Amino acid sequence: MTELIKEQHLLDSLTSAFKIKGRVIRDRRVEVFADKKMVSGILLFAKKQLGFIHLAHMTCIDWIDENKFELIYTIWSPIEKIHLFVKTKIERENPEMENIDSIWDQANTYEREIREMFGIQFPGLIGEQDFALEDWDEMPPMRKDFDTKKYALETYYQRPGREDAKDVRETISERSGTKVPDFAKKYSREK
Amino acid sequence: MIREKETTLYLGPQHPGITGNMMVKLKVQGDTVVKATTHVGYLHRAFEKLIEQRNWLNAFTLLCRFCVPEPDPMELTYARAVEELDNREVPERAQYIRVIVMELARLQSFMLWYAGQAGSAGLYTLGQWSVGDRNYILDLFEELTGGRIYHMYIWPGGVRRDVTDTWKDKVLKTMDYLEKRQDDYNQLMFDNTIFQKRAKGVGIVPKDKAIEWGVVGPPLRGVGIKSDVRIDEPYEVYDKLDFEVPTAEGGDIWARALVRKEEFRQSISIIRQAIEKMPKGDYYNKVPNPMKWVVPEGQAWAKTESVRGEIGFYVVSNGTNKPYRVHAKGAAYTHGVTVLEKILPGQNIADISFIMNSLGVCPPEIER
Amino acid sequence: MSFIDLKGILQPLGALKQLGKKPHTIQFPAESIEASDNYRGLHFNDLDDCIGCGNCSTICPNEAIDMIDLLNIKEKKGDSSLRPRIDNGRCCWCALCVDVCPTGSLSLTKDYIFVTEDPNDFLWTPGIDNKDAADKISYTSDVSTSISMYDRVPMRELEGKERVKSFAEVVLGYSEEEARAEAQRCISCGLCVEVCPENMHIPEYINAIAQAKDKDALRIIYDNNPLPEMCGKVCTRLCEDVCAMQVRGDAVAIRWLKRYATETAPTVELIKEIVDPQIEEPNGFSVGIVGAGPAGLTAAYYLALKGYDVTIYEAQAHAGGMIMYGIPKYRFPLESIDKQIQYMESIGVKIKYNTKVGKDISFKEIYNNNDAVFVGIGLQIPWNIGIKNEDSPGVIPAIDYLTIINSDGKFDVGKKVAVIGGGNVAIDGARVAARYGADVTILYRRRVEDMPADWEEIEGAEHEGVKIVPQAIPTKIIRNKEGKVKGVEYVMAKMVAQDGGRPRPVAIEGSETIYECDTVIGAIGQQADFDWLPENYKEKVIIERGKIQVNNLRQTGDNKIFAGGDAVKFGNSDAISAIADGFNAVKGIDKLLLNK
Amino acid sequence: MINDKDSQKIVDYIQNFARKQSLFVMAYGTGCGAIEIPATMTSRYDAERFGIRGAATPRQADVLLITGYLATKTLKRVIRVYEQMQEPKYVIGFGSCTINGGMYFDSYNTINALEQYIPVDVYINGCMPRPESVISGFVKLQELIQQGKADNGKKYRENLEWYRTNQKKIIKNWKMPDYNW
Repeated sequence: MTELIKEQHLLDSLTSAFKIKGRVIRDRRVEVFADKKMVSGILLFAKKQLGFIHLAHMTCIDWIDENKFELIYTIWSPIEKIHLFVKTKIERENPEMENIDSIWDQANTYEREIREMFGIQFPGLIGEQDFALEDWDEMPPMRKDFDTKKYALETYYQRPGREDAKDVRETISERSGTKVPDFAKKYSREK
Repeated sequence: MIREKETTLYLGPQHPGITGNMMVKLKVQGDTVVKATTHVGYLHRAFEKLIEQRNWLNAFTLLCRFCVPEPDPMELTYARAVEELDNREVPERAQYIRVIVMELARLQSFMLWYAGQAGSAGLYTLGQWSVGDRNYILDLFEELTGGRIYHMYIWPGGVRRDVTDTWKDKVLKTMDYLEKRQDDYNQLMFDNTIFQKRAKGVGIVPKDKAIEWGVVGPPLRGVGIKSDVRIDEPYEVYDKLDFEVPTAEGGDIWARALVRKEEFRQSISIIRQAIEKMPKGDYYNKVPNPMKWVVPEGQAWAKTESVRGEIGFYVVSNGTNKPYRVHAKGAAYTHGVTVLEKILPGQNIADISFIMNSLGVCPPEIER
Repeated sequence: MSFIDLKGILQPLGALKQLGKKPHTIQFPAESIEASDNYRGLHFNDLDDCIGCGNCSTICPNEAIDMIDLLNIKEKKGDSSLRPRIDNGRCCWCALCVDVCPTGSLSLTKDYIFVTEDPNDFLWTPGIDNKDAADKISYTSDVSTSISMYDRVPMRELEGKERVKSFAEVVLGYSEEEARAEAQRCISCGLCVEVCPENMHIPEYINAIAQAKDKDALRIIYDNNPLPEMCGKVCTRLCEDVCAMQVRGDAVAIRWLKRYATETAPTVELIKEIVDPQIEEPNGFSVGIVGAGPAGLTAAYYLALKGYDVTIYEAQAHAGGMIMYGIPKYRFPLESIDKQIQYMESIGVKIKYNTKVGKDISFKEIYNNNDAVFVGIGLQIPWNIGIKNEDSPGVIPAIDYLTIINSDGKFDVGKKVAVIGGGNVAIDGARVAARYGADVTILYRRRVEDMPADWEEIEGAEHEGVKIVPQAIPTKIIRNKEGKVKGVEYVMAKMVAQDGGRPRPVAIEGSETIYECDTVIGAIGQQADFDWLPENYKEKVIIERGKIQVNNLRQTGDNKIFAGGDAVKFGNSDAISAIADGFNAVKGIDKLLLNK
Repeated sequence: MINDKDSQKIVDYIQNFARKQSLFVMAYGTGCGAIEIPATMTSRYDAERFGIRGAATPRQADVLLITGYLATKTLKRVIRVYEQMQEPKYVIGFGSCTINGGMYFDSYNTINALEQYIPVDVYINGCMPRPESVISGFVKLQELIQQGKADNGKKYRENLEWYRTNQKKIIKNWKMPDYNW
């Protein structure tokens, strides 16, 4: 493996400027973890000072067990040819995040989508409330606690005729007259 | 000059002249656009949610449906992200096969583009030719993968089936044929006054704003910026192949068309090289039983150059047999919303689908 | 650019040169392009090859495949009798179902046109609704293209030359990594459960191992098998014969995985901690058990858990029965048995050693002092080989030989040994003799592939230098002057096919051969000893052809007497069947005493 | 004018013959299946031979091709388009996802069975159907038209209530003009 001098240098300049933690993942990949208040500062600094002019993508992950949303900003420097991931975690209750569409115009689209799919508010965000959905009154669908299958089964017509389907494992159990104990059932085949 | 009243006009969702449904809400004065707002969601299938319900392997069947005209880059990008998480090596032969498939996909997508770009300028003959000839590439795909449009061929670890020598010969023959045919296409398109007059100076992406707005792929190369994932961050075996990344100046539809015209040539050349250099060996590094395949915890970002520009997949694993989160960002995501909204004001209504075709706007890729 | 661009107007007219060309349009319907050889069209299922494992249904990302019961398929072992039905309104022709099909019965065809007015027509059963599509098959998977994992993770073993030097365990066991990899191969269909006499929860514990939950795996195993360590080492593993993977590849190493799971608990305390047995309050009933073999121990364990007062009467100085005395220590070490017995005792099972029923204690006493009796005596008396001079010194039944060796006794087999028989006991005898430095030859009436012994055992024996002479029928023992064994005379046999049975060996005249040897070990089976059972009980407990008759709950003619193990006419004569007998007898006793 | 049964039959025959020979397809690619439409329409498969060609607006179209899954947002527009079409009109469901949800069966945003919302004359199976399949579907539709069995618009009119109930179950904000003829 080649020495990651460029990457390490980038990380150093970011960590010294902002007192944040980060790591070099591999060549061309550097990530930093920041507090949500610092994100726009880091992005602006990276764009203006370090040449990360391209916002490659922006996404959100719902860490429901931690009760946090993680926002990830992926930016790219065409000169250094490095991807920098700026990651931040925000509370899941009444989530709110700084709007960065003044830094990158295109961030507007991402933020509208995240607002719709995860319910994160971006104060000052221009654009209609609906992005891909229309008249959606359930919980934001990309949240982990939204069960799409259950919703689909309840909402949409299910064509009949498949009720006679059998589970192989259960058929075998029945035929051999045994029962799988309850604590073992979670290891049975998924269906 | 008569001041005309501002009118609201809805372009779409019923077929705006591109590959998919979307709606552009226009404020127009006469036939000049004053303001454009993109509305998407007519093709929203909740892919990212559905992938979370599938396991690592059978999620890949969904991916090719992300963007219909060019399904393969999605499969490849996902596969690469998963391979990075799983530390899975891909045999070299598989990498060559992947490159060939990618370039064939690019070619067939270019041929659709020829039809769409010319069709939206009223040149219907070209559509009959290029889409008709596109079937020869689809035949190649069918023979290799078993599917015409949706190949579901590139998956984590390699590819699903090996290529045969007869298939390689057929590819080479098809390439010879297409190379000749492209001259015919170009004669109809680039030598045509109608096309020239409509394309030059229309739909200009300003050079200084391009990266800011998130322009990628041929539209970015159309403003003179040499940017291509295949050279910026070489994946598979692109660094072992010799090819040019064409650029053009101007940022208008004409410049983008010139870029694509040259890329068509480059793709043919890449395929020829890849077929020649393809080594013998394995084509697949078998993953474990897909129902029990657990990918180690982590996050990975992979990107690929599709015909519309870079496509990126952000894949998150929490160490179970299902992806925790998969986020896909296609080129159309920015082209179809931010860029389109920015460059439409001042344009003619009649040019809108012309511009959208040239930007490579693909609605299913925007809303997924 | 000038206003009139003549070139730009004339150039496109070049298209006219295409006029004379032959169009590539397909003349429908007279002409049609055949789909490629690899095309993913409608499904086809070879109903005879399909075993109904349901792997296709599990992988399907769209839940398009149902397993349904087709009446025309009879129930058979290793076949769930279910067959896939495809909902074509869900299918996306990804062909993952074909690629995971372990048997290769499912494939896709070149047919793809499916047009109808009625949307309910799209539910169809491949192989039944398109019987004639068998010759249009296009997309298939073979062992190399399938994503099923056909290759077993090899088990590490001692070298053949190393093995014969001692009684150290031959099989070294899976490492964690190997076990995970092997467990991942299992497709969790559960076809194996049915053939296991004890119906162990095989898919569940294998899946637990695959998910790195070894402790859960052990708990699941102990749910209906209290002697997993023994089963993990010496089980006859009927399950692996019907494994879905075995159709085209190697069966999942179910036995070795069980063994791996038991290794997570090397001490009695750990077993107790992991299994966490829930012992119910004493219910006031007592049960006497004759024989501390696998059947007796199993019955004792589950009875004790249910709050019965259990006492086992064992004739030998050590519990375990045939697994203690009949199985050589290189397959099943003494510590393992001890651990299992200690664990049993720790939950309240009482074992009285050196107590032979009928001698040290009368059966009547046990019968009268307990609310129920379980008889698990096993088979101790070897059958005679049935040839001349069988009573000569130097001829020893394998089971006696093994018992002597396992009780730390000495028996000199000399330099050359002939073993007669082809079962596991014969192989055990041969391999033990090999460990004493003897040159061993097995004489078996039929072909090697007919041998009832485990293929792994046969292979193991061969690696250790044991020679196998198949199709050899012993005719007499040759004595020397002192009347001791000098050799065996045998004739070669040819296999004659017979109606409704396996081929029969028929002696070839004039092919008599003499194999010179010092010892002949006979291993052609054993029978039970019922001398201890008083006549008045024998009237009720029906014994037929040397075996006790029982019902499903292992109840004999006498309501209070239950029986199990090899001495019972139920299932196979192996340890896992004995465990099943013990387990089911507990249900019977529950029913008798608690009416549950 | 014509009131005896036999001459009505002849008129019907001619009418149906004429109808089946010119099927104007509403150019509304609703899902990914639309990608095979260009291939069907162009030189190799050349569907225009069968009188199949595109129409830009619903008023001029005979056939509504539902080329795949329908997002609820699109369903609303499709109903609108369908209601604007003149009789006789026909609907072809295209691909698995119109039949029983296809690969999007568990998606919160796509409907499963098309015939619950608008009547469907012919279903073409496939994901996606090849051009040959598409042509077969049209040929089937032509047969039905010739036999006089394709009366999609009538079915919709007569069961409007039932269709409306189903539609409104999915479309939460029903702000559409009434269906009138």
